[in-house]
Parts: sequence; structure tokens; C-alpha cells
Amino acid sequence: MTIRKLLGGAAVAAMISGAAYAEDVEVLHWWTSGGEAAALNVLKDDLAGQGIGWVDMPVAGGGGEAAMTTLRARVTAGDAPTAVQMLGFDIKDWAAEGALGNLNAVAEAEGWDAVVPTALQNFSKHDGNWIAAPVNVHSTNWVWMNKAALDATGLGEPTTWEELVAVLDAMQANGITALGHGGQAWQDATIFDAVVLSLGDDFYKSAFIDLNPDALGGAQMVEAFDRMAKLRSYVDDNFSGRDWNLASAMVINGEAGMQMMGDWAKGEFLRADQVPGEDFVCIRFPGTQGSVTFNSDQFAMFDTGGDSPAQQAMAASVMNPSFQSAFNVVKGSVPARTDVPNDAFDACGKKGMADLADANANGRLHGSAAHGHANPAAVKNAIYDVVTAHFNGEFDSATAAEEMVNAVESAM
Amino acid sequence: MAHHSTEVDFKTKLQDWIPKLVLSPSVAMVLVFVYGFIIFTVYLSFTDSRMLPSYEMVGFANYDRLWGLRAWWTAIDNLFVFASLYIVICTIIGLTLAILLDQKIRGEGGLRPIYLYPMALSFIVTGTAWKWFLDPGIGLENTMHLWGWESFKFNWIKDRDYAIYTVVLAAVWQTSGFVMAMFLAGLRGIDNEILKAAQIDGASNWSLYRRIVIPLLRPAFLSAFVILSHLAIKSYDLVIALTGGGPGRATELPATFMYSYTFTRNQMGTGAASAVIMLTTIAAIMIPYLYAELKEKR
Amino acid sequence: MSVATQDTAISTGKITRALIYLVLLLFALFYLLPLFVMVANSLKPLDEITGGNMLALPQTWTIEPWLAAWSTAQIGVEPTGLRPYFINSILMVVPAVAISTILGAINGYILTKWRFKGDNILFGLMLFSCFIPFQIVLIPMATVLGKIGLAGSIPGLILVHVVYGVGFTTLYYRNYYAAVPSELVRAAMIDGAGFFRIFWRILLPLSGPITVVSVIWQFTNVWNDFLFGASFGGTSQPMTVALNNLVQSSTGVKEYNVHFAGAILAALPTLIVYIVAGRYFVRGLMAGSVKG
Amino acid sequence: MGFLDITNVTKSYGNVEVLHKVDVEVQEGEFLVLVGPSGCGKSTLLNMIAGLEDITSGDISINGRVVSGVHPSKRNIAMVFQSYALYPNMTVGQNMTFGLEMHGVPKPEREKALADVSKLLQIEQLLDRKPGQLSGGQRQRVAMGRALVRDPDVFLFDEPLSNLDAKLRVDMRTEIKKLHEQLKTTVVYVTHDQIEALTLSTRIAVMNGGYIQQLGTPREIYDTPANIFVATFMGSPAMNIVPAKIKVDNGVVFAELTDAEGQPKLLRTVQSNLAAWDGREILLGIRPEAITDPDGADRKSTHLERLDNRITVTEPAGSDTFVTMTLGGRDVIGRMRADADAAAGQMFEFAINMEKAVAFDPQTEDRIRPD
Repeated sequence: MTIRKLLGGAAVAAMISGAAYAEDVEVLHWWTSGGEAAALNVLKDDLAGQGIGWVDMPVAGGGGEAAMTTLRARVTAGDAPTAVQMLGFDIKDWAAEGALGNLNAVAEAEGWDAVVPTALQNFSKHDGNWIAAPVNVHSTNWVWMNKAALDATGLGEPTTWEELVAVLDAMQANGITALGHGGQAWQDATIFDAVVLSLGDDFYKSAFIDLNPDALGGAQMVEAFDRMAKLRSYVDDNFSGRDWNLASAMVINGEAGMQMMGDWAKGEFLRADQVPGEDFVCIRFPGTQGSVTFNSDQFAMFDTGGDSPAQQAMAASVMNPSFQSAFNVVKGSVPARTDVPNDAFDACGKKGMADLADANANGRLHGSAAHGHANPAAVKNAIYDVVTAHFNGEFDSATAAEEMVNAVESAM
Repeated sequence: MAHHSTEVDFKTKLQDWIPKLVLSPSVAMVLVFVYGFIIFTVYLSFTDSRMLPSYEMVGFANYDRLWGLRAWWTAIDNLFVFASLYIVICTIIGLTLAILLDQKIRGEGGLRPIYLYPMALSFIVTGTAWKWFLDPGIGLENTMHLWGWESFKFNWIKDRDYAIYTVVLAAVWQTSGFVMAMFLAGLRGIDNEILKAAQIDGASNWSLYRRIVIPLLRPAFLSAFVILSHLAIKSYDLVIALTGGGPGRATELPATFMYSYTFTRNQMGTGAASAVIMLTTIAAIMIPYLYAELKEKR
Repeated sequence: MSVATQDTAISTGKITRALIYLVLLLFALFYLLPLFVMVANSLKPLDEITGGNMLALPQTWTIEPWLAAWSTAQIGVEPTGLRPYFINSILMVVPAVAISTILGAINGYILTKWRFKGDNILFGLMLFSCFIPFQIVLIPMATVLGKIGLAGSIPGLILVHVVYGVGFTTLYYRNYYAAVPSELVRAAMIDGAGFFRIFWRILLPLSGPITVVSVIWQFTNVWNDFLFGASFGGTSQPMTVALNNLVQSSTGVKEYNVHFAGAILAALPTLIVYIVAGRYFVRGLMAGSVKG
Repeated sequence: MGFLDITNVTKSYGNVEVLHKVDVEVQEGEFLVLVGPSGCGKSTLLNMIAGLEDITSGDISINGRVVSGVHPSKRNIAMVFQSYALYPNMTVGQNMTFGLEMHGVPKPEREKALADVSKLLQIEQLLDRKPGQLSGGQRQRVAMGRALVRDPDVFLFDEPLSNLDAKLRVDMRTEIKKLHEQLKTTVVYVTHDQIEALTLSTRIAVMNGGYIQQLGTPREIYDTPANIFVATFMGSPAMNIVPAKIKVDNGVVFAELTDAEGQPKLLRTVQSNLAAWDGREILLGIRPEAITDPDGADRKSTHLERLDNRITVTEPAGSDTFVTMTLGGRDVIGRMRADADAAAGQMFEFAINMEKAVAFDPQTEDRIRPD
């Protein structure tokens, strides 16, 4: 009896409180920190100007893991949000489940095909239909250096692995932690991406995109793991579990010499009132110049049943060059379309945009394995497992290469 | 002879049915939301479900894969270490505190909530404080260094081999007070005359507790064991907040394993298989307990 | 040893007693430490935290972090602080606790005073439900909530918490009522009271101690839940999810003092419940739930 | 047909029948006591009358109405429980009027009934207290009061005195008897205490193993027990049961038993049909009060037999002295006057009142009835 009452009451309450109105967009995302939220507010205000309400649905944690769990529950319940912040293969997986809407109308009207790099379209389109609006492109093969610490070594910006090792040795000799790093699986994997890429674009593609067992378990992979082990020796003892922004802070205040991290790290330097080129230096991971590994935040648009003008309008707003510029200046990333003027960006940002355009033109723009842009989540995590285990000393390099083959196979 | 049907007492008939009627929503709820879902999970474990449930049967492939995964074995090993230490230490601390508190302690009323309150807090809340406290760079080790004890070293949370013990430490912190409350309740329920009789028999305090009191606390031990063991198997927030499963995957437990395979790795079938194993384990502990409990009550 | 004068049959020497107090106080310290860290650091300005000693008291005392956490911190795109989520949590917790406790009480009443064939099996089934890992029910639960139109709403969350709480409350009340003499029920039946009247007039007025246990238990569990809140909360997310958003935000300066203030704010209701009702808790455990 | 009819009633739990075809007719105003050892089915029978347990087969009717399937509250009965079952959360007054309230009796009437009954039981000063504040005897009174205010057709008592200490029990027993004399309501009373049964009842049903062993007035039960169970269960000290052999000599029937030394002794019986048992064993039942010293013997008795035997134990009990001897290989207790000159180890002349002796068939354990 009580239960029936409860259910009855609940149904009524649900009707009253209701889901979003027809003219609202409900946005599931994990951009909850000050800068990101401010950037999203630009989008929100833009939509408000068109009479579209914004129902905020933030779920932070684990680089979107918590949000993805929430999303799964929402979709299973038949109550998908309008737009969801999403990365790489997650988009493709959801598209394959047939859960996403269709943005072809707005994409055609605004000519997205011409301005979005092909490598990105891979993730924004499914079966030739636009399903997501890319917000930004992060490139992950950056190294952030403390300028003073670099100068103290008397060496220049390293461009090869050997030079990098020399700089790291010198920094260590100067009594600082040479490599600021946080021991979390995805951070380990971010470095590993760059290390693998530094052994050649073909090797990267063969290992991470094609998942070729010969590449995954071959001599080059052993070499990559050796390099990881070398890098591990420059990290302080207290690295395990450290958040990446704390590692950035170490570089900023001179405790550490450099950090290997995606371009979102730049935000930390800028917020600490550091100037690119004067206080800190941004370079591509030595040996990867001319190539870019990227990840791209996109708003995947879910099929909410029937046409949703608000959804289309939101997609258009996301792709608006002025939003792309405003958002990415704050976020440290570069715009997802190649025709956005670079005036508002700083030196590192300008370099990033130029690198992106080059790499795109030369076919050296690759999805980042560490950030789910090279293969599906299962494989990504299988790679994490091996990389992290090796970085924490569980495997030697040869075993790690063997394990890599097994792990990837068992995840397929 | 009076007629048998002089009074068809509708209300009496109803009275027979009301209890069952009133109970039925709860039973229905449990059947659907617990057992229905368990069956669903068992079913999923035999499918190739990845991101969302799929209905393609693959037999025991998920179990094969599961037992082939190193991370799963790590999780099992960790659970064994974690659960046994956690249960034993919680029980010892809980019992000790309960016995000490039962000595007519002044300020018992103040101490009890202090021991109990960790149970009130979620690890989402206290996780950060613990992470800090255990972090050698900013926590206890650093503080000791600042206080002049330079050689002090406490970096377990960063050590692959010791990190699981920090999880035990935090878990003990959270639940030992609750175990204390259970034992205290048990102690307060013991007839004082038995204790007096034992003292007259010349039992020392030590042997009084060892020979008389602790055996009388058997039901409290049993309840504590059941509650602790299921908390150990379900431990999730704790690991996520404290170590995130690291360093590496050194502190992975079955619950975190299951969550990550089901929700972040898009291998729902494998995740479901691990859930089935967990459920089986819980059932193996619970069913004998339930059986004994319910039989005794008859 | 002066057994005669002491009511507790245990008597101890002076040194032993001093030792006992010492041990008890050391444990109190152990339990209080994390709370101390949280409180102390929530009252410091941020630079004092990043530069200083975690265990030190603030040099400059400030309540700014508390105000920020409550009303201005950024949770998502809006700088609303935790306040609106606090209200969501209250709206969810109060009915969920009330309903699951009432159901538990009435189930316990039936299972002890209106026994029928197979009741033990039903109870066993309900009890076992306390012990399942909640992660496994997420997906099927989402499907069901979607089907009955409760997805992403507070009533949906209430339903979920009632479903997974009723096993525990039933256990508590059943064990408690088992100790209430059945003759009371028989007497009331002869007096003409029916099923509900007996429950309402005879059993319920006796249920104070166990109700405290049940309410504390449920309140704590529901208030602290994150998994269900994040998955089924929709736009009415509870406090824990908001706290998580505050603490886990991925970039930018981590305002630890605000995080700690927020954490304490999120924990405050359960803390208060424990401190206010804690003394009845042991009594309630004594009265039923511990009995094997 | 009586006021309360129990006709062919059985009770089974699953396959186990715990009560077998019970038949009792109770007249209006009777005080029926169900007595027996624990597990004999007496409480089950009472609960069935109350409607607290289902009847497996058979009928129970109260005041001419079959009550099978009728809710306890509609049978117009009231019950006093062993634990009193006072509602702990209500005051004495609320406890007593709860039933009336449930039956929709208006408040003024309830107040009046409460006032009358509490005056009758002298508990007026307790009405505002909670049960927890009462002594055992007071609780017992309140429990009776709660039954009395209902003014029921039948009162049911379930061992109401067994939680009281010995002295209070005797007082309350008298009290209950007085109340019954005064109110003349039909009572069914369950107890395991044979004294209560004998003192209170107008009729007794002795039960064992789910059967009614004997139904009769206290005198019938005491003097002419239907079988050895009834004989030994009722009365304290229990009836002596002695193996004896029947010998007929010149039309006179003797029971031959062995004394402490193993020598045969002959006792003349009054029951002539025992002649048919000539040469066979019977069991002879003699109540302790029928074995006395010669001076203390019943003067009206026409069949006093003398018997010399050695005393094994004497137990002075104030008003009487109990003397034990060995007879037929068993301990046999006799009841002497307090000042009888008996000491352990001594030879003593016993007077046995054979008018009060009964004989049992050793096979069936039933009494061998006189013709």
C-alpha cells in the first residue's frame, strides 16, 4: 500500500519537475574547475541569447569516468542528456550503439567538412553522418620546462632523445627533480605515447592504431620501455598518485625541471602569471617534432527523439569560430577548426595551431592512445595496465613488451 | 449443533491475508530489484556485452578471460590480504575498546561518539584528508621532519608492496568504532551475576574475560564478522579515494575491478563475470550464517 | 578487591586505570586526526596550506573557505556552492529514510508476530539483499527507472534507496520484535485490535531504541551514497555528487581549504545525527540487532 | 449441549497431531481447569478456544455459536496470560479499557466499567501507573482487571499464577475463587499445578500427550483416577503405586505385597470384582493420607488394615509427618499425625484405609473399576 502510494506520488512529482523543456539543452560534462566552467559559460550565454536554456549536469572525476557511468545509466533509462562531453572512441562506441543524433543539417549549412581536420572527423562522424561537435584539439606530446632550470643546465632546448637525457641529467645534477610527474595510469601513458611516437610515426601507427602484434611485442617496443625506465629514474620518490597539476606546480616553482603533459598544462603556468618563452618553455617531445598526437573534446549529441532545434543550435554555437577561440584560449588547447584566427593565442598556442595544421597536411596527426583516440576503452586500459606496471617496476622492458601483446589481445 | 457457517467472518479472513499483503510489496521489490538483477548479471556474464548489455551468448568466454587477467588475480590476492587483516584488526580494536570502555569510564559518553563518528562519514568526504595524512610529501612524514625527526619514514601509500596496508589502516579507522559499539552492546547484555559468580570463584580479570566474557560474546562476534566481511568485499570508495587502485594497480580490489571493467573499459561481460564471482563469495559466507540464524530462531 | 561495593563486577588498580584511560585517549586521537586535519585546514588561507604544515593550526584564521564552499564555489557552470545540492539531499534523504524505516518496522512485525509458512525463507531473501555489491544493479536499475518514468528524479533516488535499505531495516526490527512477547499481540487480538492497530498502538510505541538504530543507519547510508546519486540523480544531484565535482575538478588551482570546508559541510548532518543520537545507538544495538 | 462445547477437536502441525479428538462440554458458570504437564496440549486447546490458533478439525462453540474462523475479538471472551501481556506503553487504566475502546464502547461507559472493576480488584490507586512500575501481584490484578472489564461470556486463564512467588500465588488463588463465586462467569483455566486445579475448579480435565485422560469433578479425579497417570499427577505427595498379587481365599479378596524384608503381607481389599484377577499381578494405588498410624486413621473407615513394616525415612512437615517405607520393592509414603511416634529404622505399625485404595491393570495402566 505504502509502495503504491510512493510510486503514484513519485510519478506525479516526476511529471511536475519534468525533464528539460523542449527549448533547453541538458549538458553532461566534467568541466567543473574555475577556468573551464568560465569557458563553458561563454557557450551557455550564447545559447541563452537564442532563448535556449542550459540545464547543467556536471559529474567530475577520473577524467570523465564518473560522467561516463552516469551517461550509461541515463541512456539505459531512456533519458539521455542532449549533449555530452566525450572523448575519442567513446563517441564511436555510442554511435555504434545507435544512441546519437544527426547533425548533418547544421554541418552542411556551416560547411564543417571543409574546416575540421580529417583525423578529427574520424570521431565526429559515423557512417558519414555528423554526430558530434568538436570543441577543441589538445595535443599531448608536449614538454613543459622551467626556463630557469633549463638555463641552469647550460644546454639548449633538446631536440633528440640523447639531448633530452643530457638535460635531465644536468637538472638532476643541479639538485632538483628533473622530471615532475604524477603516478596515475593516464599520466604514465601520456608520456608513453610520446616515447613511442619518438621512435617513428610508422611505429606509432603500427603499434597503437593497427595494434600489430609484431610492433606491440617487437624490439622497438622494448626500446620504448627502456626509455620509460630511463625517464622513471628522473622522477622523485613521492610521485605515485599525484595529480598532474601538482606536478605542473613543481615545474612552476622550480622544484622540478620539466613535465611531459598535454597542452592543458599551459593553463596552470598562465594562471601562475608565467610568460611563455620567459618563465617557461614549451617544446614538442624530442623526436616527435612535426607530429602531433591529439585528443579532442567533443559534444556528442544524443538522439533525444525527433528533431531538436535546440540541439542543432548548440552544435552551431560550439562550432562558432569566436567560441572556439574564446574557449581554447582559456583551456590551453587549439580550436577544432583550422580557420580560426590565432590573434588571441599566446606563443605556445600559436605554435600549437601551426603544428596541428602542418601535421594534418603531412598525415602526421595521430589520435592519442593514452587519451582514447587510438583504440577503444578496453584496449586503452589494457595498455595502461602494462605501462603503469612497468613504470612502477613490476616488469622489465622485455616482459612488458610481451605483456603488451597479451593484454591487447585479451581486450579485443 | 449450531451451523458451521453462522458467521462468515470476513474480517477474520482478511486478518489472515493482511500480513501477507502488506509484506508482499517489499518481497516483490526485493525479488525484482535484487534477485531479478542478479539473474540479469549472471546472464550478462555469458554474453559478449561491452558498452551496453548485448544478448549474444558466448558461453564461459568471459570467465576464461577473467581468470587469465593478472589484474583480477591481483584483486583477489589483495582482497585476501585486505579482508583478513581488516576483519582481524577491527575485531581486536573493537573488542579492546569495548572492554576498556566498559570499566566504568568517566567520559564514556564523550568518547563513544568519537569512536563511532568515522562510520558516519563517507570516504568521498574523508578520503582527501587520509590521502594527505599518508602522503610522505605533505603528511605525517613531512610533519615529523618539520618537527625535527629527520629519519622518520612512512611512505607506504607510495609503495607497491605496502599500499594495500594503508587501505587497511583507513578502513579500520572507519569501521572499528562501529564494531566497538556492537561489542559494547554485547557486553552490556551480559548478566552481572555471572561475572560476580566468576569473581567469587577466584577468576582474575584476565581469565574472567578470556574464559567467561568473550565466549558469551559469540553472537556479537558473529554479527561483526558478517558485517565486516561484506564491507570488505564491497569496499570501493575507500580504494578510489585513497589510492585510485595504485600505485600501478597494486591496490585493486574485486569491487574496483568490476566497476572499471563494466563502466570504464566497456567490457561489461567480463565485469559481470567478476560480479558473479563476488556474489558467489558473499553467498558462501552469508548462506551458512543466514541458515544458522534463521534455524535458531524457529 | 572490593567486589561487594561495585556494581560492575570488574575492579582494577590505579595504575591499570591510568593505562586504560591512556589507551582510550590515544584511540580517540587516532579517530579524531582526519577530522582535525579537515577542520584545521578549512580555516586556513590557501597559501598557508600549500606552504605549511598540515597538522598545524591556522596562523591566520578565516571562514572564507566555508562561505565559498556553501554559496559561491563553482559546481559545474554555476558558482552556486553546495547549498542547492544540500537541499536536494534533504529532499531525498528524509522520505527515503522514513519509508524504508516504516517498511522495515512493519516487515519485522509481520515476520515475528504473524508468522506463516515460508516466512523465514522470505526473510533470508531480504537479508541477503543487504550484501550485494551495488555496482551490479546500476544498469538494470537504470532500465527499470526509465521504464517507470522515475529516471533522473528525486523520487527515483528515493525508490532506489528504499529498495536497498529495506533489508537492513527489516533485519533490525525483526530481531527487536522477536524479543517482544507474542502474548502482547494475542492479548491485543482478543481485545479486538486488528493488524494495523496492534502495530500502531502496541508495537510501535515500544520501538524507540531500534528506530534510532534504523534511522541512523539509513540516514548515514543514504546521505553518503555517491554511486546512485551520480547515476540516477539527473538534475537533482545530491550533496555527495556536488562535493565530488568540487573536489575532483580537473584543472586549475585546487582550493584545498574550500574542499575541506565543503567536505565537512557535506558530513555535517550525519555527524550531528551521530553525536545527538549516538548514545541511543549502543542501546538500540543492545536491544536487538546484535543478538545472533 | 453446554455453554462452551468442544466437539471432536483435533490439532495438527503438519503431519504431527498434537491434540486428538478432544470432547468437552462446559456448562454456564462452570470453572473448568485444564491441567497437565508441559506439552500436554492444554495451552493449545485454550488458544483454540480463544481463536489464537486454528482448529484442524472439529468444532468449538461458545454460547450456541460455532466460532471456528471467528476472530478472537468477536468470540466475546477475555484472556489472562501467564506473562500478563500488559501493554508496556499504556497506563493501567488504558490497558484495562483498550479492549472496550477497540470494541467501540463510548467513553463514559468505559470509565464506568473501569471504575467498577478497579474497585472490585482494589487497584484504583494504580490506574495512572505504567506496568513497569507495578509489582508482580499488582500486574496480575491488572491483567485480571483487563479481562473483567470486558464482561465476557468466557474467561480464559493461561497459567496466570505461575509467575508469582509461593505466598502470593496462594493469595491470588483464593482471590480468583472468590471472584468466580461472586461473578459466576464461565471460566477455562490452564495450569500445570494440580493444587490450583483441585482448589479452583468445578471440573477438571487432566491432559497428557494430547489426550484428555479424565474429565470430572475434583473429587472424582482425586478419589477415582482413571489411570495411573491421573493418579500420580494429581495429589501431593503422589499416590503410592505398589505391585501386588491378588489372592482369593474363601471369597475374600486379598492383595499380597512384600514388605521391607521381602516377606509377603496380605491386605484385604473391598473391591470384590478383583476376584477375577486371582493369582495375577495388579498395581495397587494408595494415597499417602490413607496410610497412617493407627491412632490417626479415619474412624469412619470400615476397612482399616494393619501392617508392620520398617521405616526408612521420616519427614516432619509441621502439620504432618511423612513416613517412607519399602513396600512391593518401592518407596511408599504415608502421612502421620505430627506427633506420631515414628523414627527411621524402627519397626512401625501402619494403618491402611483400603476403602480408598484403587487397583490398576498393569498392562493398560487403567483403573480396574468396581462393578
